[in-house]
Amino acid sequence: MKKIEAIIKPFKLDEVKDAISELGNFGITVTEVKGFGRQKGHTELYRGAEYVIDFLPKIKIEIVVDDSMVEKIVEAITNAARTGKVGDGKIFIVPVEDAVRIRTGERGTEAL
Amino acid sequence: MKKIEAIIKPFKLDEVKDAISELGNFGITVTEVKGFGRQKGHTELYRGAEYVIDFLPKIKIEIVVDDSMVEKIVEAITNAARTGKVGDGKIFIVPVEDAVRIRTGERGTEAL
Amino acid sequence: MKKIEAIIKPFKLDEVKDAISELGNFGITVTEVKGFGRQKGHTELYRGAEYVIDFLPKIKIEIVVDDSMVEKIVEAITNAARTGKVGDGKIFIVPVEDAVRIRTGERGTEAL
Amino acid sequence: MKSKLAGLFAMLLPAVALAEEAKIDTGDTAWMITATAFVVLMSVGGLTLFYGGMTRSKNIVNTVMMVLVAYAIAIIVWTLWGYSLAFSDGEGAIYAIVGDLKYFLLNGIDYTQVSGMGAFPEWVFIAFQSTFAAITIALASGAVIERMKFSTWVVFAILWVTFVYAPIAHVVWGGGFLFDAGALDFAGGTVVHINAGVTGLVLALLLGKRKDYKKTAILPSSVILTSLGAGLLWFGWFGFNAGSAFGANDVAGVALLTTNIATAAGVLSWIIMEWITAKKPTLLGGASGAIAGLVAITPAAGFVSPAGAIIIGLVAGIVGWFGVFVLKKALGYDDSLDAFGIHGLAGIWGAIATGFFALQPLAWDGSPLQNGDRMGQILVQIESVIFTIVFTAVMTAILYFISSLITGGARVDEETETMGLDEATHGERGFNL
Amino acid sequence: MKSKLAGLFAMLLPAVALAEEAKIDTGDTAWMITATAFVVLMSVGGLTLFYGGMTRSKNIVNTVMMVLVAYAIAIIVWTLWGYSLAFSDGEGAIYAIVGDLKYFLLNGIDYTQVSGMGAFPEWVFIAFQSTFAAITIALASGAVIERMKFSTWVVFAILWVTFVYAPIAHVVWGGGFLFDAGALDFAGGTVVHINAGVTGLVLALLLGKRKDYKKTAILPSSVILTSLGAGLLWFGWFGFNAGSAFGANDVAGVALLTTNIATAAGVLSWIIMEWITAKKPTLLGGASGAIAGLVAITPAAGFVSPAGAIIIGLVAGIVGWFGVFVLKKALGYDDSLDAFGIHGLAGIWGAIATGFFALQPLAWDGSPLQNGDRMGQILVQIESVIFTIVFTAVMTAILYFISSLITGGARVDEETETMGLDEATHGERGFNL
Amino acid sequence: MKSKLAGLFAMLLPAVALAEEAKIDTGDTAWMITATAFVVLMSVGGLTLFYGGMTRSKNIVNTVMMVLVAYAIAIIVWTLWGYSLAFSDGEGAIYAIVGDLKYFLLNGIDYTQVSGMGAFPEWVFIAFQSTFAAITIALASGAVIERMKFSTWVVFAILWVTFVYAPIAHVVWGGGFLFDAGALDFAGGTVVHINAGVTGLVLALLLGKRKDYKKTAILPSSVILTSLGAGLLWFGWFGFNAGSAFGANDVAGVALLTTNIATAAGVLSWIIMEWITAKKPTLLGGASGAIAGLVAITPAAGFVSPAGAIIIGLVAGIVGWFGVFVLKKALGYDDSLDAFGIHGLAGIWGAIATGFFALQPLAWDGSPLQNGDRMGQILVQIESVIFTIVFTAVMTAILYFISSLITGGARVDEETETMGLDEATHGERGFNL
Ligand SMILES: Nc1ncnc2c1ncn2[C@@H]1O[C@H](COP(=O)(O)OP(=O)(O)O)[C@@H](O)[C@H]1O
Ligand SMILES: Nc1ncnc2c1ncn2[C@@H]1O[C@H](COP(=O)(O)OP(=O)(O)O)[C@@H](O)[C@H]1O
Ligand SMILES: Nc1ncnc2c1ncn2[C@@H]1O[C@H](COP(=O)(O)OP(=O)(O)O)[C@@H](O)[C@H]1O
Repeated sequence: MKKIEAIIKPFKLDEVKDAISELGNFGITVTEVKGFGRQKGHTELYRGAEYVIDFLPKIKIEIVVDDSMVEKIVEAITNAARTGKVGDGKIFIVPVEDAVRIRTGERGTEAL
Repeated sequence: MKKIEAIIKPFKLDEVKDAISELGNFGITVTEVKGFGRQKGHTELYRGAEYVIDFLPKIKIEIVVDDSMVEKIVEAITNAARTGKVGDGKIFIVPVEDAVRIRTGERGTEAL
Repeated sequence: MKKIEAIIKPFKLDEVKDAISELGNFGITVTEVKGFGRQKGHTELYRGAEYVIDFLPKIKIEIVVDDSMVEKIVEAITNAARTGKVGDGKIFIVPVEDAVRIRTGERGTEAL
Repeated sequence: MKSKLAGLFAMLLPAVALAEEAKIDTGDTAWMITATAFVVLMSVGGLTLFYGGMTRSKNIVNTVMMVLVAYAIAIIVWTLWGYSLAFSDGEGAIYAIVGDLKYFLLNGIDYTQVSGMGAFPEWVFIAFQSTFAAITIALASGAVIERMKFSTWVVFAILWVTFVYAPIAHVVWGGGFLFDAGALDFAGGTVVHINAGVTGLVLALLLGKRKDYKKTAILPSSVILTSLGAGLLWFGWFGFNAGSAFGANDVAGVALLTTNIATAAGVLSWIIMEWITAKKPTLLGGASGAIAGLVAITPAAGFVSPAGAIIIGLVAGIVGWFGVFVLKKALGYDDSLDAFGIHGLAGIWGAIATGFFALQPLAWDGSPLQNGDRMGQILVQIESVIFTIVFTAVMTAILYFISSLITGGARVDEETETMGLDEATHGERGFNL
Repeated sequence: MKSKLAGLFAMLLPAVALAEEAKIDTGDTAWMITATAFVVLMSVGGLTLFYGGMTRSKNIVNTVMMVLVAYAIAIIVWTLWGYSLAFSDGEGAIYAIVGDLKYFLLNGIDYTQVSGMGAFPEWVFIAFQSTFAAITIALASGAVIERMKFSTWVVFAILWVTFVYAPIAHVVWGGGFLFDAGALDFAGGTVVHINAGVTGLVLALLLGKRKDYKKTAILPSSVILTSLGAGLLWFGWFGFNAGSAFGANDVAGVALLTTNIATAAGVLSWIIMEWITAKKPTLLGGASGAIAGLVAITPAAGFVSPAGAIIIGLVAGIVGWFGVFVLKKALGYDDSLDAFGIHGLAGIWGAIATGFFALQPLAWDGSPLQNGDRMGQILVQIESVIFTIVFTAVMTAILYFISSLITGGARVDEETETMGLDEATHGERGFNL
Repeated sequence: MKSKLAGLFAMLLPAVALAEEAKIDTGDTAWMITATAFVVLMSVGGLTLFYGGMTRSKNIVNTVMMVLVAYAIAIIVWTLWGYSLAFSDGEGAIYAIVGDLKYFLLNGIDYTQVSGMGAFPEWVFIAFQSTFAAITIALASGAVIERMKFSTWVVFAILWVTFVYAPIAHVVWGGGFLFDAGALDFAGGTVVHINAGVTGLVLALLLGKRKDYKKTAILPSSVILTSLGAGLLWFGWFGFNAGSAFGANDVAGVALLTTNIATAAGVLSWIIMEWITAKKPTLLGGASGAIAGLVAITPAAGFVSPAGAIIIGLVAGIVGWFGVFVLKKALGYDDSLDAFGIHGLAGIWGAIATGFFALQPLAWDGSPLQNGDRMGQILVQIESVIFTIVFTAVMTAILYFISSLITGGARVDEETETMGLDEATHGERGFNL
């Protein structure tokens, strides 16, 4: 089992969700985050003082899947989230040892 | 060391926290997230247009613990967070290689 | 590749970011979280009832880096985030198997 | 009140001959129209925010809706039969308690008719009075918020304006029996505030506590909105109090000045109490102190001196603080937004303080004080307080059971309470930021 | 209107001799100054929030700015040439449609001049009327929000006040041709609300739908702010409607009472429609119902009885609900905040309902109803509605293309629309909480 | 002012005989009561939000509290001795600077007494004036927000109203020495705005900069709240300016019209400056421009033509923008919310512009302009500006050190500043959404 963690641009969320849904019924957990990277933030002028806003709003999506699905999902996310401009984001693949469905107590891939 | 990541229903947070506290003094980190899964969202009517709200508010809790505590905590969370209805959530177990307590610089299980 | 996850005090974010930037060009993802640990929350009085606020605002920062950089970054974070008081936070090191840059499709350390 | 106020009016403005054919005065009319608009704002702008900001963010929409719908219902009920029940008069014992339906839908009252209260149209008086009925029931909602069914509240509001507010307004202002005893209630300390506070308390007791009360943190969605609400209430209250002079005269000037002073005093004394006891003066305390001051000066506004206003306001802040931090804790009821703790207690304080501080030359015709009988006045004040409490408490309990019956229980189910009434009942969230 | 209103005025207050040397009356002046301030608040306090709360949080700043800047532009345009175009009169056919520039920069109007409309200074009348022009164009912005370029809007607003509002105000109020037909429009049902609604609809059609319309969830940033905005509008509308009596008289009293009643009725009927059809009465519905009630009573406010006001308000809530939930869906246009669905439809309903419910003794001089010809009145009402719709629709389309041309396209680019206009156009976010 | 205004009044309304036994006029009284309520709203509704919205969300509660408590303190101080110090008169040199305590607690002023300023009760005048004192000190808080101790502010406010505001009000309005020089200040450009601006600047310099100033992003908690605050201020300002005509007369009409025009002009010119220099017109700029326009027109409101109002407003927006974006940067002081940049600078511009644009027939009795001496008028205007700046600056510095001494330092500790004053000082957060 792996956890796929993708950091994407906020307005791409719906497209990414749809792309994943086409591959099957996966649960997804979404978090609002702020990102700092190659994409540079903008300068804000407030009451005469200038500020560089270097943290940009991003969305983190997490999906835990069976190893066999990892590449397909990575591809789906990559395609749906790409705009070609700096700041499109990253995908990280993290090992997961076990999963539990709280409602039933099921374990492992059954639980996903 | 493992990180236990649980996605639960928001109003169960206090019960889950109490259940964990009964097992000992564990640090917990909590994040507000949105979830997409078997539990279906509702339809909202706004100014005459209908929208399906498919992301539901959830709470993610993260606890890093020594391997020996994993099962007990998983059980405590499962029991406390269960309502028996779809959407109760998931628990994932992720390996952690090291931990540091910033205040003291302690490493490993000492740091938890 | 490792993911460094640090939970720190919110007002330390800028200092930590600067300390990391001095070591090189690292992408960072930041999440607002709430923490429960040794540091005790305060009591609020609202309309005559008392409440213990036990979840304190914290910031989680995540940085995925090549194995070689882990110790340096841990040290930088530890120094920058330390106040010496309870609640300074924790750093966890989690294995990461792969990374993808969405914009280019690059994989592995190239993608960071 | 008719005779009393008309008398008062004639006394103050001897130049205006009210005797033969009453005419409207443009200045008085200008002020009464303005004052009415001010009181409308108190409900639809001030109270919605004052209460909304104090509830949890999952119930803020419901809280605002409870106030808004109570206001709208009361205006319609007032137009249909409320005004008639409160202000029609006649022979027969029943008129000691309540009027009849002869002015149903304001039938028989011409738009050119000059009000018996002063030199402005009766239609303006009707509008002015309707806003009093409306804010009273809206105020009571504060006690039941976060757990009462919306449908029950709708039914209750209709019944309550009809069977509680209209009779009390009749008894105190419309020619009923307290009307003759000489009670001094300038702008509605008993009719509005004690009335709303007691209604709230009884409802809170009957409904029971919120599930989370004293268990989990119940944090106000925004004390900033609450403080804005208090600001709008403060502003609108000048219409409420100075408008109750029924003209742009020097009594209105008295009410203007004393209202502002007592409110400022209430802000300060509540904050000081918090500063002393908890080390932290809060904005919620400041806003609550303002309301306590406003409530307490309401029955006294046109009767007292600036010195009296300072005392009334200072004590009001302390009384309100006591109601919220001490009494509620001691007695253990769950009055969500302290409709009783503030409106009830500060209202009682104000009603009695009026007996102590009212100036003789300003006392209404027919009051004991007018003839210098201050002790008699104080007793009459206490009497009117007790009557209001008893009548309102009994009637509210009865109407609660009726509305509960009609709507299949008065309380939302546990899931709704947990999830929040906003999503469960209204399908909306207050904020999507 | 001059003659009409002056006549009305003389009739109502026979004591005041307007004949030889007109004098201002302090009461009338007090009310008209107050009323003007009230209408200012409608735009800069009420409408900014009512609209701002309804847009997504990424466009709330832009929405507020569109209203604010439209208001400011209209006031300056009015001062420079708008008042002159609307209210100057003379010989020649052109004056049937629009005035001339003889009062440019209010030249030639002395501050001591008494208004032809009543016993208050003409400068007060100028200020009062300027706020009507300003809120009308501000209202129209609701239809184009979240996609129109800010620069285009600025240009459009200047042109529109000049070429649409000023002529219509002239035709209906300033001595133009509808002025003589005897249409009854108490406070601006046609001039303000139908006008704004139709302008919005035409703009929405020309601009096209928002990218996200019916695709992703478009959630209001805060229905709480919207409801506060509605509360401030409700309050300010008393200045709008009762101020249109041009004095503190019994007609103002009529407008005060009917406005409040119709609004309460609108709240209730809209909520009931939602409760029946979707099981959930919403705060957005309650606030929208209030506005629908206010819009519909506007042309009728000084003419109808309380019973008429209840009916007008109840139907207005249903008509507005229908516009938003049924008509818009059926026709498929994207009127972002329902400028047409509420102001247009409820405005049309109110204009026609005025024909049905106006009381004969309150009808203006020269109206068919004055001589008992109700059918004739209804036809005149319909005629004025149709004229407004046609004139406004054609002119708006022309001005849209001109402003679009000047600013290089009227619509923001896709990236801006996605990111939100707040960051892209104004470099600000509404909230940093 | 007494003689001046009374004269003015008699001139304008010759029909009203003020000579033998003064009587109140219901129209004037209606307007003055209304105007007073408007000015109350400026502080407790408008300024709390205008300032609160501009501070960071961790200090918004504190910001609102600073305004609210300053208001409440000023009202009580005014009632106790402030009015007496400002408006009592007598023989002896001391009365050139300040009055005495003979009206302590408003002793000796009967509620029936007609004001020397116009045909309304003196108690209304007292209330009206108290709100001016209150908003002035509240305005000054904007400069010290996010770092001044709450306790120091409380002590400072008491002292400042006593030793700075009361004397200045006496000197300019209450019979003091500038009173005789013939300075034209219609509604308080010097007494209120320059006064508040200079006080703020001196406090900001003495307190030092905020730790984060120019280091980390200091983002406004909500420009939407700020814009609502500006809207409420705009509304209330009609009471401030048109109320300063002390009656519902044509001068009030002048003030009404010019105030609205100058404000609209200020909105536009500030936005245009931003658009030109930074490509992005902001809502914060629009709201700030409105306030700059309002401030600048304040001393001129009852004296100038619509054309004068447009110029005053346009320049005010530019002056305010310059103060905030250029001057503050250049000089390097940290005036948190630009109390000086807006109120100080636009106030100075308005005071001098009054000399240039005031119309001779509207000039007060005893002013140089009345006899056609415009140059003399301009010099007197400059003189009164300089006096206010010097007196206020010196006195503020002294009072700052005294309050700092009493409360053990004027600045919060670093931890509090980092954590935010809301949690540290008040134990509250502004929003729990
Ligand atoms: N090494 C990293 N660890 C964690 N998050 C990262 C890392 N690198 C990038 N990110 C996240 O991805 C986002 C996009 O990265 P950025 O460098 O701006 O552009 P790109 O992905 O196109 O190279 C960042 O804002 C940050 O949230
Ligand atoms: N594979 C997954 N990866 C990440 N998060 C998941 C996954 N499956 C479920 N979740 C999270 O758990 C929540 C509950 O899951 P859901 O399928 O609705 O119900 P249940 O857990 O009862 O089967 C989801 O809203 C989502 O946040
Ligand atoms: N075992 C843990 N797992 C996850 N988060 C933890 C854990 N222990 C601590 N934390 C996080 O670190 C924060 C600081 O921890 P705390 O025990 O208060 O102080 P300290 O780090 O100084 O020992 C907590 O608020 C919590 O968010």
